Amino acid sequence: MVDDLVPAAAAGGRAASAPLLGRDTEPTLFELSEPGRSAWQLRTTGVPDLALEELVPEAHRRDSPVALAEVSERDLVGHFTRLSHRQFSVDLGAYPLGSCTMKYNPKICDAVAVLPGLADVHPAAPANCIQGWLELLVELEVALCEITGMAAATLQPAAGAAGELTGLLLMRAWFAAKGDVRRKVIIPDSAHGTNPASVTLGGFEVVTVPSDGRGCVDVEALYSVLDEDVAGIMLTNPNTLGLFEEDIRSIADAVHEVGGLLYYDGANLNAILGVVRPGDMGFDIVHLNLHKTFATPHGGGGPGAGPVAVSDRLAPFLPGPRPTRLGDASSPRFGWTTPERSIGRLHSWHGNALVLARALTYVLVHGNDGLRDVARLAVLNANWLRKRLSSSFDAPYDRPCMHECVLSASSLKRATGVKALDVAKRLLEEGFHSPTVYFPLIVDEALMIEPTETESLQTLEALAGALERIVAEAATPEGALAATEAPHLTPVRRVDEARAARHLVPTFDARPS
Amino acid sequence: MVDDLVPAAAAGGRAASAPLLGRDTEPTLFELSEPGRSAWQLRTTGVPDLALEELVPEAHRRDSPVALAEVSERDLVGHFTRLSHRQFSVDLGAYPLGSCTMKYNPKICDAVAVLPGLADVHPAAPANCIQGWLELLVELEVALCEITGMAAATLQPAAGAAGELTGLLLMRAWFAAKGDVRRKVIIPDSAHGTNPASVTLGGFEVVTVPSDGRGCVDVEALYSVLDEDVAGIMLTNPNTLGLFEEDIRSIADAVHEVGGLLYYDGANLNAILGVVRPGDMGFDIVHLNLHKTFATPHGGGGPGAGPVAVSDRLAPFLPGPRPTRLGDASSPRFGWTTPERSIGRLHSWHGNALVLARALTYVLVHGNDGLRDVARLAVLNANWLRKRLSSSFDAPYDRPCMHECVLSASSLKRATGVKALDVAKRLLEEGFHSPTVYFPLIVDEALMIEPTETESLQTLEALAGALERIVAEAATPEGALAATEAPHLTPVRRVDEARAARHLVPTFDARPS
Amino acid sequence: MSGYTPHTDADVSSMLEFLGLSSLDELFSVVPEALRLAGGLDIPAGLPEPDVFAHMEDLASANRPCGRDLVCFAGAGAYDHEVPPVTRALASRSEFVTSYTPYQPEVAQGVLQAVFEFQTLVSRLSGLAVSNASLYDGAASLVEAVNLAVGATGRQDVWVSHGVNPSWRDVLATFAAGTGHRIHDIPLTAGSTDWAAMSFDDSDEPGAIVVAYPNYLGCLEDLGDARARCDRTGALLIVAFDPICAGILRSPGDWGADVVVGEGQALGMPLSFGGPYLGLFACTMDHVRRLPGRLVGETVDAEGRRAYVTTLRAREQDIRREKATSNVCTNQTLMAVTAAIQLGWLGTSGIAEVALRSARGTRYCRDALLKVPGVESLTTAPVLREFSLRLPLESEMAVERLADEGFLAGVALDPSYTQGHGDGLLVAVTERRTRAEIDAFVSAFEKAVR
Amino acid sequence: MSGYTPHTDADVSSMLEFLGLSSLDELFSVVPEALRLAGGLDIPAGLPEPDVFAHMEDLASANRPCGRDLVCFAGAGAYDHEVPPVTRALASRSEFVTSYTPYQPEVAQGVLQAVFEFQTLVSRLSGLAVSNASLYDGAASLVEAVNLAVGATGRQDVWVSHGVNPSWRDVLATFAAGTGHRIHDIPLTAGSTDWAAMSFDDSDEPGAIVVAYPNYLGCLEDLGDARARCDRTGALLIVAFDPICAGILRSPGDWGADVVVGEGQALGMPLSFGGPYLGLFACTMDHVRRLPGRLVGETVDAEGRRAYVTTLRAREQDIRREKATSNVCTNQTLMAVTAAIQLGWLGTSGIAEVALRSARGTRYCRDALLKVPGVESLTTAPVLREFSLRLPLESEMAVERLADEGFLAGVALDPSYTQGHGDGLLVAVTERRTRAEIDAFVSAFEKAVR
Ligand SMILES: Cc1ncc(COP(=O)(O)O)c(C=O)c1O
Ligand SMILES: Cc1ncc(COP(=O)(O)O)c(C=O)c1O
Repeated sequence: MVDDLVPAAAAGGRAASAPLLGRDTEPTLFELSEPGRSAWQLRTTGVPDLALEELVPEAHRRDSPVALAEVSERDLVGHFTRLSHRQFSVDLGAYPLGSCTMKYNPKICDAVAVLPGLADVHPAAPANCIQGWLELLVELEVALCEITGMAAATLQPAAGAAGELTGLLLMRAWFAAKGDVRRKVIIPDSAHGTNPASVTLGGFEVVTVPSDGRGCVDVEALYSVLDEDVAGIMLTNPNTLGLFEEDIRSIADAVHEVGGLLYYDGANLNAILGVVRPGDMGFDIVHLNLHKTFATPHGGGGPGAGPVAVSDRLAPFLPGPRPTRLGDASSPRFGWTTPERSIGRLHSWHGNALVLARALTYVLVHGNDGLRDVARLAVLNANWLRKRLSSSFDAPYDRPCMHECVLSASSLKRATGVKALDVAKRLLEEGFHSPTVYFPLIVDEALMIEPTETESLQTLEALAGALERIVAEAATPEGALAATEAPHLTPVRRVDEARAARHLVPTFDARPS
Repeated sequence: MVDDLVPAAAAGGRAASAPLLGRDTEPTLFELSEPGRSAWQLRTTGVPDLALEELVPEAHRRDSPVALAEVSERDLVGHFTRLSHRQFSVDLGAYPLGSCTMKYNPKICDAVAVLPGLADVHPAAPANCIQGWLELLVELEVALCEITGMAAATLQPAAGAAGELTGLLLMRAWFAAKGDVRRKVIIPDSAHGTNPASVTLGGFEVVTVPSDGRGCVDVEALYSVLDEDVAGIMLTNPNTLGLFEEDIRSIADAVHEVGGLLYYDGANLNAILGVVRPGDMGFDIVHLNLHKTFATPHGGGGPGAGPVAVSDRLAPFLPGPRPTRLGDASSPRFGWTTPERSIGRLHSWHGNALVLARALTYVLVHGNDGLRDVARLAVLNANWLRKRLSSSFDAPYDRPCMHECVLSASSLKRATGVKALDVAKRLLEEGFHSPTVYFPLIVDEALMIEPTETESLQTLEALAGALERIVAEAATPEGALAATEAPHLTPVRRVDEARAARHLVPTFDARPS
Repeated sequence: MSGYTPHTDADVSSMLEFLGLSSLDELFSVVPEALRLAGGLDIPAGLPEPDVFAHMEDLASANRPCGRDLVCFAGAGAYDHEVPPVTRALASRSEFVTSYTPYQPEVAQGVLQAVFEFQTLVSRLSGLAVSNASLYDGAASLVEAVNLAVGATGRQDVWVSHGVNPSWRDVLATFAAGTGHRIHDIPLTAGSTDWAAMSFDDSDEPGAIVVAYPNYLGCLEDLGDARARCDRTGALLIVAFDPICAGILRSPGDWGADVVVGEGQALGMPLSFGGPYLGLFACTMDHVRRLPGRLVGETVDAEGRRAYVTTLRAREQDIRREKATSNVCTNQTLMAVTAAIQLGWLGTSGIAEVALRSARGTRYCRDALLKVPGVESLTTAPVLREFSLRLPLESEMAVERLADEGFLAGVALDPSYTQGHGDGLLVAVTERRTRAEIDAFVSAFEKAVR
Repeated sequence: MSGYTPHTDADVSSMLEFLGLSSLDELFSVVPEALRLAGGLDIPAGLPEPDVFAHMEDLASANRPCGRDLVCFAGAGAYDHEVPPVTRALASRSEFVTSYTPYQPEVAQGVLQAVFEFQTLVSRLSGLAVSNASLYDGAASLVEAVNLAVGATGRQDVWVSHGVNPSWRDVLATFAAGTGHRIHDIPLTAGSTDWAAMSFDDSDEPGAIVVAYPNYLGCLEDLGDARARCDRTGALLIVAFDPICAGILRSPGDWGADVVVGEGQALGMPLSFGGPYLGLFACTMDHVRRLPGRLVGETVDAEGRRAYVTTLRAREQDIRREKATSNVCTNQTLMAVTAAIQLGWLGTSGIAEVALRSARGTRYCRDALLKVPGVESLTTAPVLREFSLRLPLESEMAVERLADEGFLAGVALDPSYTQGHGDGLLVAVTERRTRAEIDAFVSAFEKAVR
């Protein structure tokens, strides 16, 4: 470790790390710590203050306090404010990270999520204390079912991957209920990594089908693996190449033919909101990524919410307890019910409730018209970028895309040595987050660009301009070198990822001293 | 103007200005604007929608819409978030700006200020709808009177300068009521600029008295200008040199002797909280800067609050209406009253109410013990820095200071050409805000350093270290040059202030095209 | 010690040792013993944050805020306009909140640029070339405008329409005690300024004429007449405008105003029990050197990059001292930043829409209330977002009764607006009032005035 | 179009033209006509923000949040601990809220360092060397821990104390349907795990033993016994700990745990109707390559400057696909950042103080409630922040009655904890409960169970 680059690690009030003021390292909370300092303040309770010894038997007591950190509130604020200045975010600029749908997160949702009537409700409060929450969840479920074209949904899964596993467990329960043991689940080679991982955890075997030359599922190859041992298939549509699987109806028919189920990975639902519905395409199970399509912010990697909607026949298997409308329409009451053949509970409580409240807000503000515009403008933006950039990069599948486009830096790399990764790093210092790189795996030197509908034409022009400039610069040796050494202007320069794995330092205490 | 340095002025989503990503210029709202774009959303009311023509006679109607800016909510958020990344603040680091008391602003005060029960109250609501506010204001007034040692206070003045003028109008009214016309108000040469400006607006003439070699009011000079035409004297204590006027009691006696009044400029009250009170020193009128002493944040230059507390004899002249406790102690009611000989109203409503609520919160959290600690630790910090830095800079008044210390870069400038201003600019890129420079005017190349009590010893060490480094570097020609060219790492380099005045561009529309 | 001060006992000891002191008390040895507080302040000991928060919540709950329980029809300078979550979120970013006056422009471009944009927006709304960076509130702006006009004309007589907000006129009177300006009242007739009632001779020619647009009773004044009188006398025309109504009205600048002042609360600030609000101040380029308060200008940095800085500093108190154009130092910058954000959110179409919708609600509500038996209009001129009524009872009584019904009915008018009677009521209707709310209000009103 | 999408009509036209299209619909020409939605979605048209906000406020007001009206004595995995304004303010900074998984570390040092600090704090609290960057919630962490243990030992039989939160055990059972793990219950006796009741033979030796500390009924379990059984059988010891109680309890790592899981809600998250919460997961260095989810490590940048990055990525689904240790992708990073802030605020002394004060309140409340006629304890082991009672009536009935009196009395116990009766109640007392609140609760309780 190069510690002398942290000259003032204990300097609490020094805006050491604010990029506003240079490129110093921000000390950790532990380096800011000073014995005896504190920030906490707790309510005066008047409860008799028995000593610890009277409350906890010796065998269970810690020998010494757990050393967390000892900082003042002032230093705590300085530290985390400075850290926030070392972090790119949607609120700072365009974030065209393919597959992640980094759109603008409306501030109204933040305001909703802190309403005490939502945020301060205990999840185990009795039904008559939570009528508003139950109604909210039912309202969201109804909307999500309409949007996906399904019959019923569970809101419990905390993210997309949890939704996938839920879907696979539903498949499993469905076949088990029929006494039909099936082992295989088909996924295309372009699928997101969570799909195969979920298949394994669902107790199935992955059967991979290749994509064809047009970037869609190779239908012949698919037919060739379909048999009575196939529990189902997991697809995204548009797929991870941003392309619409035109043959989806035939695929659905063929899978249904052998008794299999179709699972829809909803990570790309943004592309088709209000235009076409998974249910109408023939899917039986659908998960939604509310943190993508419905703009509940990603929070640096979470929380999300991954509700799973299903067709009628699978509804009896949904996880419980489910929020349910009871009583008649004129005087609705809400309560919890558990479906007859429920696969069981998926979450400690009822899912990421405040994320769900944000998503409902988003749905209501947009409405049917607004949601359709979301899809249309997301697709418009992606196609505009695709066309504009097709002279700078390879376009492995040269046809209209949906909400994102996958380009390749393959020729660029061959000609100049500048890889997709270098393009990504150079773009960072042009004021944009980079696209997703090296995914999907089937495209060499992939750059997966998802502008989303909340970026303006002006932004797209600036983004395209920056990418074009990077490509143009790469033509000279100095330009190419600059790209491979980029970024230069960020709080840290290119980070040594290999070293992190080789010399693992997962905590401050693991640092070599 | 050097416009080609703003290549992407219309690029909404480009984090162009985020220093995180380099040093580009952030376009103005007007450059982000695109005709037809909008962000607003208003409540559905169901009110009949008459046309403008039916509502406003032609003579009063605008010919064309007022061109503000046309941006999406997303671009609005990007723009102002990026601007916030171009702004130093207390939350980012130490801000030892003398005379300004840039201490940590507790977050609890922000939480109080957004309570709907405070923030959404109409100022003209009838008394029975505002009992909480009235009680709050009375509670604050009582606390401020105790802290200053005075009898009654007005909370209306919106800042310190408004408080000063209020105080001078109180003096005027006091003498007028006695039929005693007096023209002169004495202020020391070290006084803050608002003091003389307020004196003029109060209808008095300024008489300046010099400071003596110890940095205090030259008592002999003061006595020599005291006569029956003197309405009073305005003093800060500790004064703007951070020094305590030890002779304050004699001064008070002398001024009172000629029938004059003593006005206390409370900008430096932080130094003496709970240790000594203006009232006990003999002052008749005191203003407080709640945004300094009581940590209501400065907001980039305001809002503040400048309550004025007075001794008993001046209470009948206070501005009205005043929040007042009515009824008996057992069932208190609150209402408005106007003092008998009130000088009149000072604010459109009742002063900067939410700032006042923050200040009360601060007072209650600290209490008598905490407020005294504020003063003690502020003074401790300032003296520590003073002593530590006295070998690097000139110490024009080499004796213990109170909450701030004034040093001079006079020798440094003579030896190296590096001025106080250069030191200030270099310090910016060391991760600190700079001290106040060139104030008070009586000290050559003044550096006025007020660390405040919320900075830790570690921060003081880092700050002192940075200043010492700057001085040491100045010894070499390259170092001196670097200082005079500083800062290098900030979002913009040294700003051309002269040009701004010479070619005045006070709005976007005034830019030469 | 609180969580805000970081000093550990060890820190304190080591620092005292460095200073050669043995106690914190010794730091104050320069303070004469006799003056020092024995026994500490007579205020309670510090309480932990949660206790204090509970106390503040108690106080808050003893108020009736506008909202669902108390639907707001009050205005008189403080309006219940929409403040969206986005404005609140951006304006509360701590870089804006916890910074000081931008004395070091290199690290204050955020606030400086936001204020520059604010100045541009106010300039466009007011129709005048220059806006400052804010003053305390509308009243303070009026005081400064009068000071400017007196300074520019050398005349201390100022004529102020009775249609200017009465509390602003009170503040003007308070400060005139210091400056010695002579303030004259121009009465209203049926709610409009009675220009003919101005009378002066050569010895007291006006330095300024002040008129509000719309005025306190909501009426649109004849600014043409005001301008003509200024032209005749050499007085400056000071217009107290409303920045929301400016979205559809001809701008004061267009009418020929020399100075425009206004209350900016409606531009994104909650009602806040009256503050912090935002004093707007704009003038023609002729008067820029008399402009009170801070002014941000565009310039360049050492590398030629666009940059912003406070400028024409020689006007200000810290440099010019007793000869400064004003004593203002701390102003309302955060509110100016808030207004810039809110005006960015409203934009060209939004500001017009808010004004239009307010006018529609006002028309709808006024028409209905004027049908209530015993209720009459006090004015004849067109109104926009506010209107005045004569009630068949004490207006304070009406307000209290309607508060019991869940409505803040308006603001009781000073008897000077109703020939000495306390039966005048000023009612405001913003774009936030729904038809259902207005209908319910009208019904409650009928009962309350019966 | 909403204020979130910036496209003007002109933009749309020019973009379509660039693409050679004549309408937005044409963008979807690849979608078979028959599949396309005719007539749009059957959901209402979009509403303006203020209308939607009013609707959400309506829903919120149909709940009874914990606070002044409903004093919280409920726990069962969701606790009413202090969340100070400073934690809320910092955790809601938009850079943390609106960023994605830190795939580009050069512009994500903020989140990465905060998570690195979180990992360190969890490691210190749990007493184990490695913590991941978070999982969905306590239940998810338990599932992953069991998967890890099965993978590490190659044994699919897992013994889980009945003292582990029943909903976590439900979740474990749900997921075991996929993995095929065999989950066995270890019963409680008087609230403590009855280790002697574990019985297995060579064919079903345990891959893991899972125990909670404190357990669901609040009791401190004998982890020494659990560790000894693991030593004998080669099973991994998984401890479900509580991060607040860990402030005073011997750490699970100290007791010999191999994996520690927990629910992190108590570290700065509001009750939130159950989510988003925070799954805590720590293990010994031996198992780091089986760690589920993201892990941040320290490294250097190209100039040797300290930097952070997600590491050991080869474990994760995006690289290892069907062979990944877990399928988790999106986790609960923002909650991890929140917990780092909250733990920074609490610090060494604060975490102990919260735990101690909770224990004091629990003792005081429990002693008083056990004096109420007809109320009995279900447990004998020492308790810390939570305790269980047998009531003389249905516990659901008691909870409803007490809600009417302004108390959320606790959580009704599953009959499996009370020999099939529905009269068990789980009561939690945090450091936020005052003596006055507890006294009032006890009085109300007396009436309610009568
Ligand atoms: C195509 C696809 N499927 C599934 C997922 C997993 O969703 P989550 O991250 O919410 O678990 C993602 C997330 O990036 C994805 O892009
Ligand atoms: C000594 C002194 N007096 C008066 C003032 C004026 O206070 P305000 O800025 O609140 O008007 C200041 C402000 O900087 C000051 O430092």
